[in-house]
Amino acid sequence: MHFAFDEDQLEFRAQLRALAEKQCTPADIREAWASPLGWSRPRWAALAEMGVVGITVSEEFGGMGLGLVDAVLLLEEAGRAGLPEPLVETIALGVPVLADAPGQQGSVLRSRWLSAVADGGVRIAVGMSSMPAVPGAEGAELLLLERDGELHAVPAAAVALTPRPALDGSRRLAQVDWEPSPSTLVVSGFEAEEVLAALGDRAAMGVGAVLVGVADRLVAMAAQYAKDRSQFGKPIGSFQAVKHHLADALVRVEFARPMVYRAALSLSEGDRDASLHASMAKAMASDAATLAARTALQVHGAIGYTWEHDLHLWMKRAWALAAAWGDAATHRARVLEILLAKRP
Amino acid sequence: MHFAFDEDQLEFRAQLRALAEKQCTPADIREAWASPLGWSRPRWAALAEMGVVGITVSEEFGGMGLGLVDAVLLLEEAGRAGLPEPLVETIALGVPVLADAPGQQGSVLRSRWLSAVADGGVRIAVGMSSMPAVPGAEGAELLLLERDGELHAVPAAAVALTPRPALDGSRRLAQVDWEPSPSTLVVSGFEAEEVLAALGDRAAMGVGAVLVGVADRLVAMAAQYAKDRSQFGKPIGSFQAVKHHLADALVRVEFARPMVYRAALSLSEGDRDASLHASMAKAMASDAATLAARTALQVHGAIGYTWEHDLHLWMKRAWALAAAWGDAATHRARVLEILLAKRP
Amino acid sequence: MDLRFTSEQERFRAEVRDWLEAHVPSASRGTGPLPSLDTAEGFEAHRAWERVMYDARWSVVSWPEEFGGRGAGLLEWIIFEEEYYRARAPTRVGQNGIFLLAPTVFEFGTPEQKARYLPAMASGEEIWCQGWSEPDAGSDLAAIRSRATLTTGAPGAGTEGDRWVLNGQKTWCSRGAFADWIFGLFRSDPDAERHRGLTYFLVPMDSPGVTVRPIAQLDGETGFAEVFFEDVEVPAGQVLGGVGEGWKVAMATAGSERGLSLRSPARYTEAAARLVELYRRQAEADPGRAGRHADDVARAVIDAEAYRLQTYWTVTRVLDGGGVGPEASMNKLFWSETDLAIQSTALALLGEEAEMLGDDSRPPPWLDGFLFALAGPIYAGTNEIQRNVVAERVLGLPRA
Amino acid sequence: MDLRFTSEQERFRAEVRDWLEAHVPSASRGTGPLPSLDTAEGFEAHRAWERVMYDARWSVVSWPEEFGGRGAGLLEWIIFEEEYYRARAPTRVGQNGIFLLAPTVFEFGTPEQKARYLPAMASGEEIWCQGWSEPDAGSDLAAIRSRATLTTGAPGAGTEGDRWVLNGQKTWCSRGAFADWIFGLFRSDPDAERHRGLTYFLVPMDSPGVTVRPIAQLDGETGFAEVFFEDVEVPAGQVLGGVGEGWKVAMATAGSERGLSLRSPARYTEAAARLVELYRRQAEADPGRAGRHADDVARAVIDAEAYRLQTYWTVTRVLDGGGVGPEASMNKLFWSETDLAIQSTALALLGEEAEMLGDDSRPPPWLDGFLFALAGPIYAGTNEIQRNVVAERVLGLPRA
Repeated sequence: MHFAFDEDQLEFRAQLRALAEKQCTPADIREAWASPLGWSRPRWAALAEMGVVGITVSEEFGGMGLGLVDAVLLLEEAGRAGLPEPLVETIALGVPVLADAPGQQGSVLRSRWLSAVADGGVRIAVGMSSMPAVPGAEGAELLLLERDGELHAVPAAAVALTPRPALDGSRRLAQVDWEPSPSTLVVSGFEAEEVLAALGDRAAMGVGAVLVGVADRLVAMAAQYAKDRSQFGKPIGSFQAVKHHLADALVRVEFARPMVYRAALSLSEGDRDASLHASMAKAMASDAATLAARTALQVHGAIGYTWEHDLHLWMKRAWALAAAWGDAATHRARVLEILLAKRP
Repeated sequence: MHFAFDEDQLEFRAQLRALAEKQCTPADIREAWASPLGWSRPRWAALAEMGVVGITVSEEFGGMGLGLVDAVLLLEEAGRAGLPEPLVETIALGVPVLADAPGQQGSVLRSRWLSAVADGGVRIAVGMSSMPAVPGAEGAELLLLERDGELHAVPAAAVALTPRPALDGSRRLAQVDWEPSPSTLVVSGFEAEEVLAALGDRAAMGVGAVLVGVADRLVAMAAQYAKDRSQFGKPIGSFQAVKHHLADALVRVEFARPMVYRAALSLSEGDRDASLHASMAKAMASDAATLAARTALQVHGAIGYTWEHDLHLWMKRAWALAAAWGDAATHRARVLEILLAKRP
Repeated sequence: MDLRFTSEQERFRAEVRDWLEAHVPSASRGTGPLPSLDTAEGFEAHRAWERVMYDARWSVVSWPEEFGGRGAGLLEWIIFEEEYYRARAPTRVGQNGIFLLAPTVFEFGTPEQKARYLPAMASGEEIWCQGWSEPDAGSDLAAIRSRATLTTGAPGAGTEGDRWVLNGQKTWCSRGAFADWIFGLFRSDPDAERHRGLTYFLVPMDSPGVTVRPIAQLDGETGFAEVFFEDVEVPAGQVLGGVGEGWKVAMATAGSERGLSLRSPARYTEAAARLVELYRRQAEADPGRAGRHADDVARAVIDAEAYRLQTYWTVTRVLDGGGVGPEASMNKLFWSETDLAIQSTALALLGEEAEMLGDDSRPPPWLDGFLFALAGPIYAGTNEIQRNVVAERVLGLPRA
Repeated sequence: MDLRFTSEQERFRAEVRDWLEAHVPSASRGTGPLPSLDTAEGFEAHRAWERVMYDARWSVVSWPEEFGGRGAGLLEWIIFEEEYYRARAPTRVGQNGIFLLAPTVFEFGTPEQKARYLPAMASGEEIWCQGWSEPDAGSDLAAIRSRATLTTGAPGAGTEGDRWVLNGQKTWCSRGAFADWIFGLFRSDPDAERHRGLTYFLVPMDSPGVTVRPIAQLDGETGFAEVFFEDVEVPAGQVLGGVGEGWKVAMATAGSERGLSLRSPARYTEAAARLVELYRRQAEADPGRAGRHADDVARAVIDAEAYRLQTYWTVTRVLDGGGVGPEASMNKLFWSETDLAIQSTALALLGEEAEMLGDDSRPPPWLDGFLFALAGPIYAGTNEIQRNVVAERVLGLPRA
C-alpha cells in the first residue's frame, strides 16, 4: 500500500506544467480557439518532444513505454493548464487499442502508426456510433471508429468530415462519413465487446482526470478572485457565503482526485473492478467539475460571464467533458448495476 | 381570479391558532406523546366544539358543511401548532369518502357515522394494504381499509390491533387484522379505483398542508434561535451561513404553500388536473419540510439534538409525514407520468 | 378562492393569441426567427417588432392608453405574457426601458417626462439600457463613484437653466451596445453618506462624451457594454425624481426588476412544457438514459408551476391593496434557480449533443437558454445578496 | 502507486477476522447484540466487551505493547477497523478516551500519566467522556468560562503540593451519563487572552463536587450529559500538558477527532454495502419505487468509497512523513455528509416503514443510524466552522 506517485511521475508533471506555463497561456488558448484547427501543431510537437504524446507507446516504437498511472497525472495537468490539444484520445484511448490489437492486423497497425504517434506526427480520434459527432476528428491522422459493435481503424484519407462546432472552441467535433471494410477491421464479435468496454473505461478515467484538473483550476481562479475583489469595503472572500461555496467545491474536487488515480491504477493492472472504479471516478469528476464551474462563475459574478475574462475557457471545457463518455448519472447507474451483479 | 382566502376562512384559522396556543403548548404535546393514546380526548372535543373536526361534514349531519379549501388552512395550522390529533384522516379522507359512498350502503354509513364525527365522538383511520401499519388506528372508532382494490368501512370492534410505535410519539401506528365482508364493503371494482385515487389525492394535499405548517414552524423556531443565541460575540443569525441556510429553507416553504392551497381548490372543484396538482403539492411540501427540519437542526446545533428541546417534536412529524402517502420522489414520478400521458 | 379568469379575461386572451398567431415572426411565414438581438442587425429587427406591437397596442398593455397602452390590469398583463411566451414571440429588446425604467417614470416622472419618454419607449423608437453597476460597485451598488456636477448655464451653449456634467463609468449595461438612451445613478453630492447624494439621470447615448465599449458574453455576443462618461452635459430636465433622491428612486426600479413585473411566470412554465416534450422525445429514443433525468424534469416542472402560483398569490395580494416588499427577493431566488434547473436538465437530457452549436455557429435554443440562465443568479442583485435580504427583512435576522 | 496490502498485512487481517468471528457478541451465539450503550446496563455490557478485546490485545492495536497495544502501524489500524465494522462488532464505548484523549496523552503526557491512564483506558476499566463545550461555548470553543483556581496545599486534606479547584459547567459530554473520568479545558488565567490561559484537566467523575445531569437525545436515550463542577479539587498531576497550554493541547486532540483517527472509512463503506443490499431487497419487492432512489444509492456508495481512498491517500502521506493539517476539516465535511446521505437514502428506500420503532421501542438500525448521522454535521466542530477552516487555511481566503 503506497497510494502516491513516485518522483519520476511528479517530475514529469512538473515538466508539463512548466511547458504549459510558457506555451499555454490563456492568450495561447484563445489563439487556438480562433485557429482553423482548434489547437496548435507546434505545441503538439513540443508535447511529443517531451514524451507526453508517446507516454503510453512502448519503447519499441519510440515511446516512453509508461502506463496509465503515469499518464493520469499528465492528463490532470492538461486539464489544469487548459491545453487545447486532444490528448486523451491519443494517449489513453488510441494507443492502448493499437497496442492490444490482435492478430496480424494488430502487428500491421502497430508498425504503421505507433512510431508516428510517438514522434508527434499522428493524432488519433475515437468515435462511437452512439456519439452525435467525433471530437478531434479534424486534424487526426487515424480514426478508431465503432459501428455495429465492430472496431475499425480508418486513416483520415478514407473519411469525409462535416465539422460541427462546439461551445468549447478547441473541441472540434465532426460528423464522420466512412465505410467499414475488412481492411479497416481491428476487432469484432465478443472480443470487440471487451475492447470497446475497456476503451470506454479508459475514456471515463482519462476524461475524468482532465476534469479534475479543470475543476482544480476553476476553484483556484475563483479563490484568487475572491481575494482580489473587494465589495462593501472588504475582499469578497471574507464573506461566509463565498467561503462556503468555495469550500464545498474544493471538497468535491479533492475527493474526486484519488478516485481518478485509483481508476488509472486498476485499469493499468487489469483489476477485475476496473470498470467499477472508472465509472466511480467519472461520476465524481463530472460532478466536481460542474460544481466548480457553477461556483466559480457565481463567485466571479458578471466579470466571469464575459468572453474577455478567462474563466469561460475552463468552464466550457468542464461542461463538455462532464457530458462526454457518459455523464455522472450514467456512470452512477453503471456503478449500481455492477454492484448489484455481484452477489453479496 | 382571486387566489386568497376569504375573511371567514382566515378567522377560522385564527380561532384554531388561539385554541392551539392555549391547549397545545409543547408541554401539551409532550404529555400527549407520553399518554396511552398519543393524543388528547379533551382537545379532540374542543376541536369538535370549534367545528374543526366536522368542517367537511355536511350541515345535515351537524357539520360545518365546508370544503377542502376551508380545511386546508386548518390542516396547515394543525401542523404549525404540532397538534397531536390525527385530523387529516378524519377531515380530509374519511368524511369525504363517507359523503360520496354510493348506494344504500352509503346512506347507512352516513347516518351511522357522520353526526358522531361532527360531535367529536368518532375518529376515522384510513389504511391501504400497501402500508406497513395504519396511523391513528388506536383510538379510531371507524377504519376505512383497502384490500385487493376494494374499500371497506370497518368499526373498531371488528378489528384487532397490534401497536407499532413510531418515532413521532403521537403517530400511533398499528397493524390491523380484519376480515372483509359484504357488510363492510363500501365500494369495489372500477368505482373503487376512482374512490381510492381521490382518497390518495386528498391525502397528498392534506398531509402536504400539515407539512407546510410544520415546515413553517421549524423555520420560525430556527430563526428565533438564531436571533437569541450568540457565539463569537454576536447572534449566530448575523452569520451569513446561518442566514443563507434559513433563507433557502424559507423559500422552499413559501413556494410550497400556494401549491397546497391550489391542490385543495382543484380537489374541491373536481378539476381534471386535481391529481397532478395534489402530487405537485405533496412533492414540494415533503421536500420543504425535510429541508426545514435539516436546516433547523443545523442552526440549533447540539441543543436541537436533545429530547428536552422542542425542536424534535416538529422534526419527527416532518420526517414521518414527508414519507407518508408517497414521498417527494414518488409524487414527482407521478407528475411526470401524468404530464406525459397528456398529448402535447 | 378562485383561479379562473373571467370570460372577459378569456376574451382578452383569445384576442392576444389571435394577434400573435398572425404576427409573430416565424419561419413558416418567412419572417423569422429574428437574428440575435445582440447583433446590430438583430437589434434593429427586434426594434421593428416592437413597433409592430406598438402599432397594434400590444407593446405595453398595462400602460395607460395615452402612452400607448391599453390600461390593462395586472391579470391581463399576466395573460398577455402567458400568450407571448406560448407563441415563442421575440425577446423584448425594449424590456429594460419598459419593465425597469417605466415603472419609475410613472412613479417619479414629471408630466413632461412621461410624455417625452414613455411613448417613444413603447414604440421602440428609443431603446433604453441600464446604468447601475460600476467596476467597483456591483453587489455593493451604493459604492457608485460616477459623478454628476452641477453647472449653471453651460458656457457658450446658449442654453437656459441648470445643467449637469457627468463623468465616470458604468458597466454590465444590458443592451448597451446598441441602445439609444441610458438610465442610471450618479453621485451628485460627494460629501453625503453612501446611499444619499445620488441622483437618477436619463442620458442619450449619442451625447458628446459618451463612449460605449461593447462586452462580449459567454456566447461571444455583445449583450452588454461598458459606458464611459467624459464631461457629458445633461439638462436638469433629465433628472428623474429629486436631486439626491437617486437611491430611493432606483430601489423602486430595482424592486420592479427583482419582483413581479419583469419575471412573468410564463417564461418558466413555457420552458418547463418544452422540457417535458424534450423528455418525451429523448425517452422514446432511449428510455434508460432519459429516465435517469426524470426526477429532475419533474422537479423543474413543479418549480415552474410553483412560481406561477406564487405569482398569482402575490398578484391577488397586490390587487387587494397589498404590497410586494422583500418577498421580491424570494421570487428572484426562486425564478433564477428554477430557470437554471430547467435549462441544465434539458442539457443533461441532450447529453453529448448539448455542447454542439447550430449551423450558424450560435448556441441552439437549449444551450442558449442555459447560458442565459447562468446569469440569473448574478444579475439584478446576486442571489447571495437576495438571501441576505430574505434573512434580514423577512425573517428578521440581524445584520452582520 | 500500489493499493495492495503486503502478505503480512493480509495475515494480520485474517487474524483479526478470525478472532472477531469467534468473539463478537451475536444473536446466533446468544451473546448479543448488546443493549444500547446509552443505558446503564448496555454501558456495562460494552465495557465488558472492551475488556474481552483488551485481554486479546485487540482494543488498541496501534498503541505500544507496554500500554496494551500491538504497536501496529496506521495501515494495520485501518485493516483492523475494516474488519471490525465488517463483523458488525459493538460500538466502542471507550472511543472518547482511546481516539480523542489517548493521542494527546501520548504527545503531552508525562511517563507517570501514560502509565496511570492508558492501560486502564485500553481495558475499559476507566471509560472517559469529553468536556469541551459549555452552554456559551459551542462553535466558539475559546469562550470557555469554567474556571480552574490554584490553591497550595488543600486545607485540612493533608495533601502535598499544588491543587486546583474547578468550577463551572460542561455540556454535550458524550458518554457523560456513565463515564468514570472526564477530560476537558478550564480557564486557569482569567486575565489572559481568550485562547490563552486555558488548562487541560483530567478529572474523576466521582470527585466530590461533580454532578452529572444526563441529557436525552433525539432517540430518548442519554448519549450525553451536562457535567457541573462545584469546587472540585484536582491535584496538579492531573493537568495534561502545561498550565495555560490547554488550547494547544486540546487542538491536537480536536485534530484527531476531526481528522483521520476517529473516522475510519470502514464505517461508511460497510454502511454503503448494507445500503446496496437494502436496495437489492427493496428493488426485488418494488423495482419502480426503489429505482427512484437508485441514483442516491449510487451516489452514497461512491462517496463512501471516495472517503476510503482519500484516507489511503492521506495515510500514505503521513507514512511518508507528511502531516494532516487543515485537510482534516475537508474529511470532517465529507464523512458527515456521506454518512447522512447513506442513512437518509436508506430511510427513503424504507419509505413508510422508516418511522417505525422496533419491538423494543428503540429505533431499528437504519433509523438509529440516521439519527446518529444527523449529529455528524454538528459535533466535533460544526460543518459551518469546518467550511471556514477550509476556505481560510486551505484556500487562503481572508478571515472576516
